Amino acid sequence: MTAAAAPRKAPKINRIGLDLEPYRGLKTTLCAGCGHNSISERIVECFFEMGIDPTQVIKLSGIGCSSKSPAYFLGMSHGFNSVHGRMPSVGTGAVLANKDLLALGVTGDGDTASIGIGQYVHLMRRNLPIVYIIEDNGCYGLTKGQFSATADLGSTLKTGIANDLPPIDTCSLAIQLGATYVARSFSGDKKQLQAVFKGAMGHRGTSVIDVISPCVTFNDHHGSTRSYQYVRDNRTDLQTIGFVPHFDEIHVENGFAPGSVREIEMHDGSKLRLEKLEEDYDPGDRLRAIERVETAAEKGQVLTGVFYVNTEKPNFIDLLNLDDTPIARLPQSRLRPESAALDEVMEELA
Amino acid sequence: MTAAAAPRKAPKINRIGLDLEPYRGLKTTLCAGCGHNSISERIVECFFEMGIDPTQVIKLSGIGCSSKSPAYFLGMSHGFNSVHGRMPSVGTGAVLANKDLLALGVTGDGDTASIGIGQYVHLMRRNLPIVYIIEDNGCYGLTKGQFSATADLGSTLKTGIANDLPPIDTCSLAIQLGATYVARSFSGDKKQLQAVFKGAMGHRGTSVIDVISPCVTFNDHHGSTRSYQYVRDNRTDLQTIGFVPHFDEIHVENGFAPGSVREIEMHDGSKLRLEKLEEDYDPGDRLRAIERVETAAEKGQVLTGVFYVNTEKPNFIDLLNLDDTPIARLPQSRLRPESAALDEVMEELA
Amino acid sequence: MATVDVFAPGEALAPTSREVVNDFSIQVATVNGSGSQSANLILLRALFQMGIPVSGKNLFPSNIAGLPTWYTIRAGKHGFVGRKKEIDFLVAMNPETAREDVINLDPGAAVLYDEPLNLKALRSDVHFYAAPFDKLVAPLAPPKFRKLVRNIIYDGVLAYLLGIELEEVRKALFKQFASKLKAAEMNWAAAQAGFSWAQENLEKADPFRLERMNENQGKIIIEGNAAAALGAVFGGVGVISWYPITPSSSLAEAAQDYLKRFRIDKQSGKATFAVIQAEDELASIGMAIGAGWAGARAMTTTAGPGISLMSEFVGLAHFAEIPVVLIDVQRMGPSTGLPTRTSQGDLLSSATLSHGDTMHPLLIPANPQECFEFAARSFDIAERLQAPIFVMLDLDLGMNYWMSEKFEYPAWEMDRGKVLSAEDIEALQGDWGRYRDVDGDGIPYRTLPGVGHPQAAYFTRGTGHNAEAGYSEREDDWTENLDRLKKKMIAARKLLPKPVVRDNEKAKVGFIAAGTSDDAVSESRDQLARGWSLETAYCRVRGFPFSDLTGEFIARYERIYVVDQNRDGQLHMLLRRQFPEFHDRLSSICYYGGMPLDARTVTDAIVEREGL
Amino acid sequence: MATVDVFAPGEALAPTSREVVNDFSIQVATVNGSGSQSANLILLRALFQMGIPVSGKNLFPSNIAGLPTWYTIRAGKHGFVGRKKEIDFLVAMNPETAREDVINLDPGAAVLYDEPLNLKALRSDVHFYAAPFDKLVAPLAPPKFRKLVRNIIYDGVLAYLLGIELEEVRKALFKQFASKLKAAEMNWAAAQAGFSWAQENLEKADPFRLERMNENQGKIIIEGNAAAALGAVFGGVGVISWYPITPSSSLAEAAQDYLKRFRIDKQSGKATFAVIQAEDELASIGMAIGAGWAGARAMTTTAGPGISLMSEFVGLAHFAEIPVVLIDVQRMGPSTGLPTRTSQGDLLSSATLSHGDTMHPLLIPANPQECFEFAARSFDIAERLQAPIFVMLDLDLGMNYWMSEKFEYPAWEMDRGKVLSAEDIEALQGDWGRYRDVDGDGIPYRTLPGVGHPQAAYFTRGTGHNAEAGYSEREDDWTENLDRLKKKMIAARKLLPKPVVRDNEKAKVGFIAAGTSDDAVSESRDQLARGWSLETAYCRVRGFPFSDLTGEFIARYERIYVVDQNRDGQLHMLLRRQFPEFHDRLSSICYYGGMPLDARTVTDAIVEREGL
Ligand SMILES: Cc1ncc(C[n+]2csc(CCOP(=O)(O)OP(=O)(O)O)c2C)c(N)n1
Ligand SMILES: Cc1ncc(C[n+]2csc(CCOP(=O)(O)OP(=O)(O)O)c2C)c(N)n1
Ligand code: SF4
Ligand code: SF4
Ligand SMILES: [Mg+2]
Ligand SMILES: [Mg+2]
Repeated sequence: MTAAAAPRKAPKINRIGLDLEPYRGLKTTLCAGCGHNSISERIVECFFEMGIDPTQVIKLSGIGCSSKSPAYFLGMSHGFNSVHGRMPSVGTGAVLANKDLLALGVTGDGDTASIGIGQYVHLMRRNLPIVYIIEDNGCYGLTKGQFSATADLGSTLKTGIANDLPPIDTCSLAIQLGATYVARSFSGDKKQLQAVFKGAMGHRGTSVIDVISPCVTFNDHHGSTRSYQYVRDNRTDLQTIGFVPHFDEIHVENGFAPGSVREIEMHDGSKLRLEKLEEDYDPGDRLRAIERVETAAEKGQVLTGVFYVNTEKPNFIDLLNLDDTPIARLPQSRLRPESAALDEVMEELA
Repeated sequence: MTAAAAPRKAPKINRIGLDLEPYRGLKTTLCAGCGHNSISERIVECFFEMGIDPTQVIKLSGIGCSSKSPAYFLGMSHGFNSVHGRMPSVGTGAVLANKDLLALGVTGDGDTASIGIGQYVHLMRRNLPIVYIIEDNGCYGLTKGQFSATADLGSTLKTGIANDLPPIDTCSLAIQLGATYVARSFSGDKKQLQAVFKGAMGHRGTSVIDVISPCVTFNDHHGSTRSYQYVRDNRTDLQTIGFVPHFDEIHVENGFAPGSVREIEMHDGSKLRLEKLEEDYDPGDRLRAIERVETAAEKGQVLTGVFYVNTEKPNFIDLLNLDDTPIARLPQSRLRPESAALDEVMEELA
Repeated sequence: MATVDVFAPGEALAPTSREVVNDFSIQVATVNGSGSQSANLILLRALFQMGIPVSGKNLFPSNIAGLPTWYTIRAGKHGFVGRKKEIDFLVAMNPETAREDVINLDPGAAVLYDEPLNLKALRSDVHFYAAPFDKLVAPLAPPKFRKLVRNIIYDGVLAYLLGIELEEVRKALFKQFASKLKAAEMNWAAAQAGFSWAQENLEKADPFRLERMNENQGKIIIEGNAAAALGAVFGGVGVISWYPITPSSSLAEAAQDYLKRFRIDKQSGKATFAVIQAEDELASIGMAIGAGWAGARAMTTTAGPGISLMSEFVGLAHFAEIPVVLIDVQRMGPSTGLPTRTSQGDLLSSATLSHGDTMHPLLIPANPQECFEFAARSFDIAERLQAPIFVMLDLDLGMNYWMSEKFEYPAWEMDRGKVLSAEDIEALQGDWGRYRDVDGDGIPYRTLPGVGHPQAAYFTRGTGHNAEAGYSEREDDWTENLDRLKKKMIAARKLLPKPVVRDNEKAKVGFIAAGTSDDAVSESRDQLARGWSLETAYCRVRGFPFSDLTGEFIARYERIYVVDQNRDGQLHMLLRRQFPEFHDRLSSICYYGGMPLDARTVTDAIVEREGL
Repeated sequence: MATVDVFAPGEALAPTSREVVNDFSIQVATVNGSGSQSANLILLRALFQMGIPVSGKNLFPSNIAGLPTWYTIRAGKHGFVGRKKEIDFLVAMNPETAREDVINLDPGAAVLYDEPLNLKALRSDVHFYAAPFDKLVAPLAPPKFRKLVRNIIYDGVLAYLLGIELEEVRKALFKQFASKLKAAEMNWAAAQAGFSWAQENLEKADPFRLERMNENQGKIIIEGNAAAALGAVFGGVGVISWYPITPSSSLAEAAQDYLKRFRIDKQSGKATFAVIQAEDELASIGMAIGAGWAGARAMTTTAGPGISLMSEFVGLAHFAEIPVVLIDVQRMGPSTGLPTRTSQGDLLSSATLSHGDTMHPLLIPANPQECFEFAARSFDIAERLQAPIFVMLDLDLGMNYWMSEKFEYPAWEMDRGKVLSAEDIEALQGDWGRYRDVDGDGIPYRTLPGVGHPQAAYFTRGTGHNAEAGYSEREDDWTENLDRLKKKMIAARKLLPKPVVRDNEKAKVGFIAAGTSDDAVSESRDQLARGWSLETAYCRVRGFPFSDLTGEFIARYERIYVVDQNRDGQLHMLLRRQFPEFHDRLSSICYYGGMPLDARTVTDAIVEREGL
């Protein structure tokens, strides 16, 4: 059993004066070595390092090993482990009720792409401000390893049976349908994961991060395309990703070759620094992004990086033009119209 | 009220000796002028002209004006008007039970892209042999005109309210997810519709045909992108489409400019003849197809044509390696193993 | 087995001297999509303005245009305006149904028909009036408007035949076409033309007549859906997530309209609400639950198929104790059933929706006032109980026009339930448990996300948990939690509206009914008392689980008839479940034909069962 | 309030001379994912092979690895092998739970534990044996296998302490590791090492002992899920569409394995079945319905949350009259609840699933034989009735190991129901109606798509229809159809398995129970007769709607206790609904802690209620 442990070199106190403890959760009950545990650790670190008030975060999930993990980080945040595949709607409702909260959805590939693909598709369309992390192991961990809808063609179960249906690529779907921050990463890559998560935390729109997260118990064998080994052997990085937090203008995390870096300013003022590894890749070009992701899938590449960012598009809360005070905090006087209003209607109907 | 009427010049008796009558259905109860009625007429004609035995066809639908329409064609075929948005699963089960039947799904954009998008996505992955026609009016006809998930950005309701969520493009989704015959057409274009339908009828895999089909009652006004007028003004054809039925090798429907025509042989031996209007468009190139469809959407073009065809990919029935006799027709002797089999198991467990 | 005196069928008809004033039914048979709705509403309003108790019920097909539709107006001088089984005055405009419509009339009825239909030949025991609508409409409107204007002509003809004051027709008409003055003028001309033509060409022979009364002072006319929508708005709803489905769509749409009108800040233009058309019912209930969890007053609207789809999520809300309101406008099931017919068929499935042991409170309004009040109160109850609450309308109540007293402004303080603030948590020094039964009523305390105290957070889940909201598979945690939930639901009774009890010292027989059965039962009691000297008592339940008062009512009467608008006697079943000791007093009367329940159906059943 | 005689707590313990032979419980407390499952199954099999009636129940957490798990073996020489509430012999391998496990023991129990846990100090009134498992395992296996092999050692130690024949351990072990000979050898060495070590180091002090009997001739050991899977295979299932969910997944997976083995043509390699893992439960039931409609024997498997999700579709199948089988392996709800705990909590929701008036037949097996038979028969019943049929297993039955008689080969002809062939249609000259009640039993005739006759087609829909399957909104069509459906469901009783009735002339008290309550009730009857001289009768219902025989049983006894494994007494409710006249005879005993029901819980309740 691994607790969602602290990073070694993290400063003791963050910019809002908290130490790491408030960012931790309960001891994990996932298998030792499960990729999901590493992701939990990164979440703890990122929220701590960004100095986000954990009481202003909500954690949302469906059902699965991955969906259990919110219990293992951010113990000071309200959490909602809902029903299988339908977390997007619960998250949408919660954000509508209180738009000031940072919504963090953590779910599995089965939860998202099998039972949940309908709600996922519609979530993308709305560009709801939410950080949506898919802990993608290509299988149903909690029900003992059956294929999920992200399993690759030809990938095998422990029994040797091969998957014969094409996978759903949650990233290309997200880009196509309207999400505005879309990335893929790997549970084993601490640095990339941190940068990608932090970028998402500063984005006010739908962020999808598909994290390849091997299931050591059911899907880490030879023949699986979601094993640690397979990812290491087939990984292709689109960019080297750096991150400059909004509260730390000077600090530059990476020495980038001048000119090859693209800097994207997120809604919170932080900057995502993408050092291009593929010459002309432009994360602002929706169609190119889809094409690149789909090509990778066809070639069996595990492509990681920030595929698409659009900080211009209005999010769902913008579209609704909500009052500055979150609905959940409005007092009776603002929720119940005056009696004159009722009189007016009664008059019309008389 | 318009009955699903016969084409004027159709021959009286088709190649299996039937006249048009057995292909007709009940009198329509849809609004006069509804695009769906035209589609019903085309279905009647195509099945008649192709000489398909209507008793070997099943008609499947969800709920909506469009989903009612199977009552108005092919009266000799068994029909199943199921529940809202979940026709794909019903169709899948029916085809599994009897793989020899030609499955014709007729549904709406609300049925498919709103409530039904989850089942739609998974249907595409399976490449189940089915002809899936979306009667796409961008709204919910039967519940009085609300936006569906295919409504274009900025398209307005009769009340003037504009849609502010991006549409789901059912065609690019279908191509991306594994469908093997994907086209878009227009209820008002008799010739194109016939060719596209007939091509699908000869294909043994998932055929998706998104037919723009204006709702005259709720979505045919100025400001709507699904009105007859808008389609006429913004339509772009990818190809001119001809069709040579498998039983009629000599007959060539169109005089094509030599060299510019691509001929695709369908599973039933019929040939789809695509006269390219866009120079280098290749309906076999999955990624190009997605890109072209998405580009059209961005430009506000109503792009019609056969976007993608793949006659090589195994369909779901192939993958299951089913017995030649459909499951539904197997006698008891083939369904119940011998008693020796039970003895064997009992022995193991003793 | 009719219970009202009728002519012997087929008997020829002489002009009658017997007058029937202000207590009969008018049915207009047309085709949907033909614009007859306006003409019918004008008629309804004109009667209303004349001070006559009245209701209007639309019987429409589940399609958009071209199929038969019947609009029925019931005038009821004694205040009984429930559906009358017999049609007294038929306006036959639809060639497709005219024959059958006429044949189904009782002798003595009257028919106004479109001349070419030539209905007169069909029988000799009803009064016929033929009007040449096409001829009349031609000079009144250019061809493209004629279809609509044509219908207004029958308003004019009826005004003459029935004695509707033309001035009231005019007022109603201009109200109807308020935003389209041109159309109003054209239609007013049509009404007048109908009237004049009738005056000159028809001779009144039937007994039906309307005359001014003074019953409608201070009253309004409204559909139950609009009333419930208003209730939600004045109840402080924050998030509505819904998916279109007949007969509930107009509720969400009306709510959205009222919210836009009253809940957008005049200065900033910003909204204190969100109305979301979700992609389906699983999403709409999920959004409402998420919003309720995060502290907004949240609701969803739907009908039977949606209730079924929401089943898993409602179990979650019940078990994780999340306030949320579901308004179910019931239509005829099972399955897609008859989407445009009314029923009370979801009582049972709603009361115990979802797998496992569950129970959900129901509020069952019977009229627009209760729609308004119960919708508003449902949020208080949901937040107090931290549970899903069902408001059970039906198509008859929701989509038809009802007279009503004006709604009273909700003067009560909203009850936001047991919510701990940051100060509360501080005072408790963090020693609180999300699912502890502190007050002994089974209702725990909750915190809202974002409240900001470091000890405020808890983890919400549909899996087993202990009093501290910690995950638990322990036998004792589980059973204690389930016991508390049961206790809470029993406590719910006190929060629900009490039954309306009409005791009767002379009675041995009592009725129990709910919702829209009220009109029919009330009128039936009158019929039974006057026609058969049978005195009855009546208890109209308005909430489930039932109040103890309902049990006491049952104890007071020997034989209780439970009236249900469903096949299996669902209200009867729920009553027997809660009051098993009275099982042999409770018998069941079920109507499930999809029409609004009428008094005669109830009376016939009682007459038979009581051997009268 | 224990009902078995026990030591006074805390009393010190002397080696006992009282012997308890072949009637006690052994519990092994480990951690899941640690491979203890093999060791436990070997133990179970060894006892089975010794001819001792036995059962094995796994209590596991809802996660994959690292959390506490308890495996309980019950030996019952009188044939009662239901769960025993008290643990007699504990094997304490899990440091996390060892303290609590030991504290919860009754005095006189015995404990074998891992030496470093040092449990001996905890109390003096139980027998302790410490074994140094780490030390013992070291020479037996290389480090990476030690975790697994370690567990087999306790098998050896127990063999010595309890008198399990080592040869039977060997046989069981080699059967368990049949495909891995190397592993078998290594583990066999471990078992022997445990035995030898115990022989040399432990002194037997507790009273529990096993000895050979001759009760298991011709019997098998199997989980209910595997039995039901076999039933489906031999019942001729054609299409299985399912979605993984505990505790039903292993049913679908077992069915797939058996189908691959027995239903693929040896020559062609082609399959006479399709098993589809669907994307969710809405899809899995939809596929099954589509397949049933098109003529295949179709089923889906699920648990509570899936039942809720299937609600709308099941209403469609009911109303459109489509044969389909749903196997619900019940787990503890509501909501996600306790996925790895057993319950009978879906009886009510399944029986009336979906909105509107519905009713669905349930089959409720109590043992593997019935799992097999009912699963096979369910297709006959579904096709005969043209309706969804529920087979209600539960986690205890489905996932635990049960002894059983060998299954009888289904010799009966499959009943494919009222299906018209092309010849039939020809003979009728096309004069048939899909929903006509030709035979007066409410069951209509259907045709299968593709049958090929030009007059065979009909249109299936969830909307209102007449006897000819034409769309209809008519009141009379609707009510006639609903009446016929009700008639059909009443007719269903005859097709369902009859109750198993154990009359008792000396008894005034009777039990009614269903499913896995059987073991506990049977043993409780024995306890009551022997301990309190209370004679009881017993009716085990096996189908809903209930047989008339059940009503007659109720009529014969004064007081009937209905035993339910849910909070709200769902079986009790359904019985009261069908037999309201007997409501005051029926009282309810509910257990809902999630463990398999045990006899003592039932006995305690009866002793209290009967004032014994
Ligand atoms: C409605 C419903 N159906 C099925 C299940 C059973 N179930 C629990 S977790 C799970 C799959 C989880 O897979 P994934 O989301 O990939 O998470 P992982 O365990 O792999 O992290 C399933 C099918 C359920 N809980 N609810
Ligand atoms: C579960 C469920 N939800 C809602 C409805 C109501 N409903 C009927 S048709 C329809 C929309 C149909 O839209 P579309 O599929 O686009 O068909 P169209 O009428 O436009 O042809 C809806 C929401 C329903 N029948 N069932
Ligand atoms: S089963 Fe797989 S996904 Fe689940 S906790 Fe273990 S390793 Fe992780
Ligand atoms: S409402 Fe629209 S979609 Fe429906 S029948 Fe009329 S025109 Fe067609
Ligand atoms: Mg997974
Ligand atoms: Mg539509």
